[in-house]
Amino acid sequence: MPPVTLTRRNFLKLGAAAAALASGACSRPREPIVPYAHQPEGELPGVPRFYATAACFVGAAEGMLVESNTGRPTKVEGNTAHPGSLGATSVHGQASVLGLWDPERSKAPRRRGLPATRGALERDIADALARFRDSGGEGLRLLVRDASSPTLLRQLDRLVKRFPRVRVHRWDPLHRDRGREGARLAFGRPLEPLYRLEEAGAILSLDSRFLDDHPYRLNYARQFARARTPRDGQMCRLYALESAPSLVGAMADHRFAMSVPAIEGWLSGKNATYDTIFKDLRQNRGVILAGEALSPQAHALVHRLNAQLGAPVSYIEPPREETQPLADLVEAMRKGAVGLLVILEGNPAYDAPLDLDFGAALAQVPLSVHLSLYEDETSARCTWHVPSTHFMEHWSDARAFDGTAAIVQPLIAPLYDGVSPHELLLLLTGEGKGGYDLVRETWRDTDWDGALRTGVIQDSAFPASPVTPRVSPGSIPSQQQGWQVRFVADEALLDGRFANNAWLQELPRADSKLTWDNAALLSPASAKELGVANGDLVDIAIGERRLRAPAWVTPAQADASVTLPLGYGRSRAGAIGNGVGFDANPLRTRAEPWNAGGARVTKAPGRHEFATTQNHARMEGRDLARHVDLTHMDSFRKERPRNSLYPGWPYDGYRWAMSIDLNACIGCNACTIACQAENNIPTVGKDQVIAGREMHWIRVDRYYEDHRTLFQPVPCMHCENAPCEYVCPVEASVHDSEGLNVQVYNRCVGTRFCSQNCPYKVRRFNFFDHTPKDESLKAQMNPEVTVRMRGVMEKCTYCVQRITRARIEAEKQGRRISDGEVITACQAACPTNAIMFGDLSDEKSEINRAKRSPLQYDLLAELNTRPRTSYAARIVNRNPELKDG
Amino acid sequence: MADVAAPLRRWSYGSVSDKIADIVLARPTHWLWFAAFGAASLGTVAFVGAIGWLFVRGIGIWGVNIPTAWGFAIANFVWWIGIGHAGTFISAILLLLRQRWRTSINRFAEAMTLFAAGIAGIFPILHLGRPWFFYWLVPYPNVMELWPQWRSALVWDIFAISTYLIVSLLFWYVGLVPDLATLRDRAASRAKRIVYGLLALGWRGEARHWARFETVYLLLAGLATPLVVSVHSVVSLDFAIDIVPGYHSTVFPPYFVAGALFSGFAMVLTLAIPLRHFFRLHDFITDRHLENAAKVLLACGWVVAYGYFIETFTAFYSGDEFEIAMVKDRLLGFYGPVYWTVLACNVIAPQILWWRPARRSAWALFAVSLVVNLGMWLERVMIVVQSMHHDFLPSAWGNFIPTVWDWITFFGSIGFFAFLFLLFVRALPTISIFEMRELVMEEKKP
Amino acid sequence: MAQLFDPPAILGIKLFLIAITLAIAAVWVTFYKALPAHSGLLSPQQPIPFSHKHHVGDDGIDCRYCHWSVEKSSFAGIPSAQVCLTCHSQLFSDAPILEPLRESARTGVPIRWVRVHDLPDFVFFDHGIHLAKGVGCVECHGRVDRMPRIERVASLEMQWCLGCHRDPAPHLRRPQDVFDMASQPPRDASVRAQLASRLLSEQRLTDCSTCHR
Amino acid sequence: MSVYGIMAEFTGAEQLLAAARSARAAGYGDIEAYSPFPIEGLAEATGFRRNWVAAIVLAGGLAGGIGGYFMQWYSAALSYPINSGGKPPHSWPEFIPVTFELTVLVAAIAGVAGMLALNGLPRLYHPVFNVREFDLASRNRFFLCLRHADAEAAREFLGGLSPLGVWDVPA
Repeated sequence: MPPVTLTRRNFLKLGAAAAALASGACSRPREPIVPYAHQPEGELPGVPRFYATAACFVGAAEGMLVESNTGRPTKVEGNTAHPGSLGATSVHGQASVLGLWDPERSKAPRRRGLPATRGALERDIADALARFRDSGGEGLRLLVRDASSPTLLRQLDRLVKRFPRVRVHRWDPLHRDRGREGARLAFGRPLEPLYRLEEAGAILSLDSRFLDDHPYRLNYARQFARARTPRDGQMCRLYALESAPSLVGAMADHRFAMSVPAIEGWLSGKNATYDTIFKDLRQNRGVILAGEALSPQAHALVHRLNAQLGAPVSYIEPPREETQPLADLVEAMRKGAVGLLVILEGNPAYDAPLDLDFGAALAQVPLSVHLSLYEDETSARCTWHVPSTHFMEHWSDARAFDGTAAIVQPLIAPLYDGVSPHELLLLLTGEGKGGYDLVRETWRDTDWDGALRTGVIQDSAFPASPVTPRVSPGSIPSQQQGWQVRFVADEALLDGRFANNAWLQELPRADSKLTWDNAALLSPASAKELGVANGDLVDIAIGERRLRAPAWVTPAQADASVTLPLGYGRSRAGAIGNGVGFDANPLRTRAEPWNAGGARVTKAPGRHEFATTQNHARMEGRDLARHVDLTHMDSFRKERPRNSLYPGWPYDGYRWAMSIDLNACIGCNACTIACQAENNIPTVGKDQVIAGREMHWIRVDRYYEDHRTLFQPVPCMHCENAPCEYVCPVEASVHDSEGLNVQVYNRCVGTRFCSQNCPYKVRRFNFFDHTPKDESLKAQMNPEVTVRMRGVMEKCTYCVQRITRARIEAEKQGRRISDGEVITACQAACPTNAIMFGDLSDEKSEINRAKRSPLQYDLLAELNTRPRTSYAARIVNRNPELKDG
Repeated sequence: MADVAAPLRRWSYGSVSDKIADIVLARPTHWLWFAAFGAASLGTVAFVGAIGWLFVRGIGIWGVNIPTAWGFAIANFVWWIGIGHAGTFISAILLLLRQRWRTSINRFAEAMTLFAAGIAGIFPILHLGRPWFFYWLVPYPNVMELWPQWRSALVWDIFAISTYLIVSLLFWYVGLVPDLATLRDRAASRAKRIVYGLLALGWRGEARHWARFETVYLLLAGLATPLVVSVHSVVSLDFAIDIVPGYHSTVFPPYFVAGALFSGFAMVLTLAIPLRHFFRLHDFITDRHLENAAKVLLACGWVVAYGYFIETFTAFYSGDEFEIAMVKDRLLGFYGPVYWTVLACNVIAPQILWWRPARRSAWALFAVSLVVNLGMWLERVMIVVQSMHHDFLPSAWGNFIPTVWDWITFFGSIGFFAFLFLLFVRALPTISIFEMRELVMEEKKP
Repeated sequence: MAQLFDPPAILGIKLFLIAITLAIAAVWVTFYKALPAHSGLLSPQQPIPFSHKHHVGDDGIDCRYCHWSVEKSSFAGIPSAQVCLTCHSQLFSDAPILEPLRESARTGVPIRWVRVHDLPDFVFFDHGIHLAKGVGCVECHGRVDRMPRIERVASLEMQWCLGCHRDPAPHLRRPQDVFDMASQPPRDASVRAQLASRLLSEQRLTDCSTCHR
Repeated sequence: MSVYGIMAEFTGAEQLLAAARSARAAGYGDIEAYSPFPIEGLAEATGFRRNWVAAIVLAGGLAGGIGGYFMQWYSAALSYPINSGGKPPHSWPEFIPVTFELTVLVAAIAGVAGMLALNGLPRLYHPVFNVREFDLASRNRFFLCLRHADAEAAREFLGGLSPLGVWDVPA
């Protein structure tokens, strides 16, 4: 056969092939630099600026400093000077910045659902007003959610002057009318009790949620933590009687899960427990707090008991507000007596009491205007929807619970074509001013610049009035017995106003660790009785009103009673909030806003899949979240660090470390969401949470042990012998010279070996691409932190960006970073200062003081990972004379 | 024991050469081969498809999560690499031990090793969050001035696996060269002659060449012997150097190597039995061969059983609360059924091989081998997943539920393996021809 | 049996193998050349043909006049249209090449300069600290005062950064020299040591967390 | 025409071995024997002395092992020492696996490369292939080739060994 020979053509073919291989190359896209056309005064690109402002979430103002990066509000911090914050923030404060950037906010006015101009709105209102002029405003009605803004009150006065017969109504689904009514019974005036928990030697909480959703929660939390720090063997003791799981109950030394009638019964009826507890209260300067679910009479009784105890409480008098209840409004609407209804925020069509049927009545109103951030259920039923500006976009003012006023100042021009409540009111009062002028005018004779700088207006708190309660408040009305239905504001979504906030939706609820859902909470005994388990559906019926909801079993719930969190089952909240959970309002009436008796609860067919971030509630006898009796603190055992085969690594610079005080932690989740905001942590959605892929860098573990609920925040431990590091094949997880366990995202290839070998399972992995796609959401990102791509591991960094900023500033001035100069996001947000962070190499530092505490311990110390993050055990202060609870 | 090569007395140099060479060169292909090849091709397509989707969407399409961040990918990797071991064991260790019966099965066993190890090598890369950066695990001078982190067992893996692949390939290819020369000289079509001619490197069987050839062949066997032990030991270190109960165990290296041989020999039988059936190789792969393999299988089975026992025992003996909790969960927890299936497949089923007729019945062996393959895969899954889902902090506990993509990837990899093996059967001599000639000569000796 | 391959065929095979090798090398080189550090676009066209040579070299304007935040911030600062117009409302006030500038000032629409020194988003560089420690502008940006059109002189690759972070001493200038284009790092070893003594440890300077977060 | 050598064909290994021995005894210096499988002692019979393969493998192994350990030490302790899990930069116990693997790898590659090199392979063109019957060398025939010998005498000599045939191998 002829042998293979090389021809010229074959050879050229080969050459061509080679050339083809040689082609093809890639490069990063080129970015432009965009300078300012007109440089803003004092703006320094790359250096964040902080502006003091305030916002109301639970009926009173929470002061805050908002971080702005080249004009973009990106992060909320607390305001130390503000009594409603004391430097801390609530989960809602933290999440509000995401609300600002929510791409689903309403963007333009709508008339009967169709896009319209503000001019048209002004014409419509002007025409209506023309009709009212001679009737003195007959048929002109206002509906407001909360009227704590002095400027708003001032405007309302003006309005009344202009239209004497105008009526202003108020509806807040989280109202505190029963407390007010109780005060009126006791003192003849609607006073507000201002407790000085710090001074209390013992606290009896009667279903009061003073750490959960009380207007003064951050302040109370701080005071409570102080009262709970042992001083010469003494510390405040907490008794909690509660009808629904709450942070208060979780912190209690003696906790009794009782339905509301049971609590009121307990309060009037004398029994052994009652006597023992009151003995303690009398001896140790005790104080009693009553919750909104209790009847006014019970509140009045509590006021009297406090007076008898000489409890540390003073009473303040808020300015009398000239508002009428929602019921009168609805009646007028039905009669067709309302010509123009202006609704300033709130969502009554969704959350007004069922028996009022607000939605139907609204149809009777010829011209209705609804101002709100979102085009929601109420907007859909009104003639006009007007987009409201976010509180970071407008001028206003607000009062803290104690009356201290603060200026709400904008950080950014309105993103969309919205107006503030004040600006909308201007259309009625007919003043030609802007929001700024209005507010400025309200505080004419105060140090305006100082107010803006400090975030508070000096000496604006309500004066405390010395009062003594009347003798007989009248007996407590007996309530319907049988199954009780308890309504509570959801700790994350409140009344539903945060339904479209992904951070809050995915925030694990303190007790249930549920995300993206509310649930009908049942006690284990009741669940057994009904034969339901987590996720089974139950039918709840009160008279003709009925509701089907998935059940969740928690030991913190009272027997024969079901708790229904409000704020869910929204139909027009937005893509994130729509259809999440169930709406409990259909069971809620005017008469029984918080607790309804005589309910029927039965098992229903079908199941619901919950997304919880913690599948196992018990510690299995492991020494994880440790606690010790106040009387046996010296018996606390500590693990000594063991020796290692290798010599230890020398650290001769800063040595960063963290200490978490389980005795102070109330499990409020502020740290979790503050971290999320600071570190560009994505939300992953319900299905991914179910798959076990949530991203929170600091999670709050919750364990049940006998009668106790234990919280344990778990961030990265920054172990000196980090198991995650030596298994990483590419040096993406390594230690830096200051002892930080750093994750180098751009080096990570995603073997997930580190997470496999992390005994604390604090590492989080980007199983999918979670980077923000929407320009608006991109604007919220913290420019100091890398946005992680798909396939990369991430975790707590001790806020390395903050450490770096402090180090650079210190190095520029040729000094060391001083103690307290670096504050991590979680630490800053914590209302109880449970989180301590600092430099171990500085002998006098706070962190060293904390680490010297005899109650300090390392988590899983026997593994000898030498964590830089350590814990201080929780202290339990049980009443020796009280066996149960 | 009767000589395994006895039937060879019927054969001559020429006939034996023709018989084996013709499987490749002449013999018309059996329709079953096409059927099998079609199925295997489908599997391959599925495999490639699943990988494509994985690269588009990310690791999230699998069931992995926190805490169980490793799932099928790693289990498949360990399983495949284990299967590879039998090939090297047969060709290297049995060669050193002068086991003549190895001669007729080492060639395809080595091929099996190559394909299995090759497929195993794919999984760690698929399993990366950012697979396009896999080369960062390899040391090379770069503008970041960074190197692999030598303390990581994954880097050890990279070196172990690639060394294993390369050495196995060399061993296999060196053994092939003389046979390629045979094919070159016997092929009818010119194309075939050229291809085999190139591969044969101009081998002409000169005496000095043979001498050097034999030396290097023997030395390669000597090198492959510690290598094969080291590879699965290193793989086991992926787990053993961790601190997580269920991973952190000193028994792992020997236990993994035994498990590897166990699954490997099972796979050898799974392949050998149909092979000799369809290509009428009963004179070369005799019942004695099968019986010996069966005995090895039984022995390995017992070592593995010992592994299971000692693991459980040490857990309780150590008194470590986490170890004990892990074992309890393994026996009675969410993944309990997996554990009991593993015991049934790997400990109970092989016991039938104590019975001689079972060892000599091809179909019984075939069945047992399949069961053991399944059992060993489940064992890998159990170790990788179950140890993780309940570790130190109960708050972090969770379950791994495989998704459809996990399954497609796994079965796809099997399809791809079959695809490669079927091609090999048709392209290269499945039995070492020159070594068979040696046997024939020895048999002819008076 | 006849020869299967004759010498020319064997030559062909050898040539083919060589061709393959060359092809691979070619691919590698083109890829390497395409890396940002080596790509040809070191000195791109800008919307306005701004000359640092003229402004810095000839007019002797201080860096900080335009890049005003360079000492205080991580970002050096790019002058706003107004800053340019402080002079150019008098000088060349009607030069056509400055039209984009005037338009920007008029309309408030910023000029989009092409970024020449572009670090990846996962690298966090701070101008302020480098200046404070004596790393002069020239060190990274080269003799800007000789550049009619701004160009990149450093690769900005990690190894380039490390080169200095591992051995900073030879790259440090006296505080008063950092903005001086012509200045040189002091020769005197003791001065060098004194400058270097103000730095953190090499360990710290080469920590991953120094530049990546 | 010039000849590469004179070649004789045999049917069995024994004959070839015998033939080789007698050829050597007859004083032929340059003998080549071809067989379809390795035959004990044949190489020596054709005057094969030193077998370097083992030495090459050893050298490769040493190079791989030492080089491997050095690479790890250099990169981890010298080039960029990084604190990984608190272990010292030069944590030798963890350098052992890679060192071992590289020892084996380089040894194996060196061995095979060495074998091919010493055998002068690959060599696709070789004069012996010019002999038509030679293709049976890879099946069942055994060949002996005498080189650089007086052609006439060689034919004579080989013919005396009762081969199947004797051929000239054209260069």
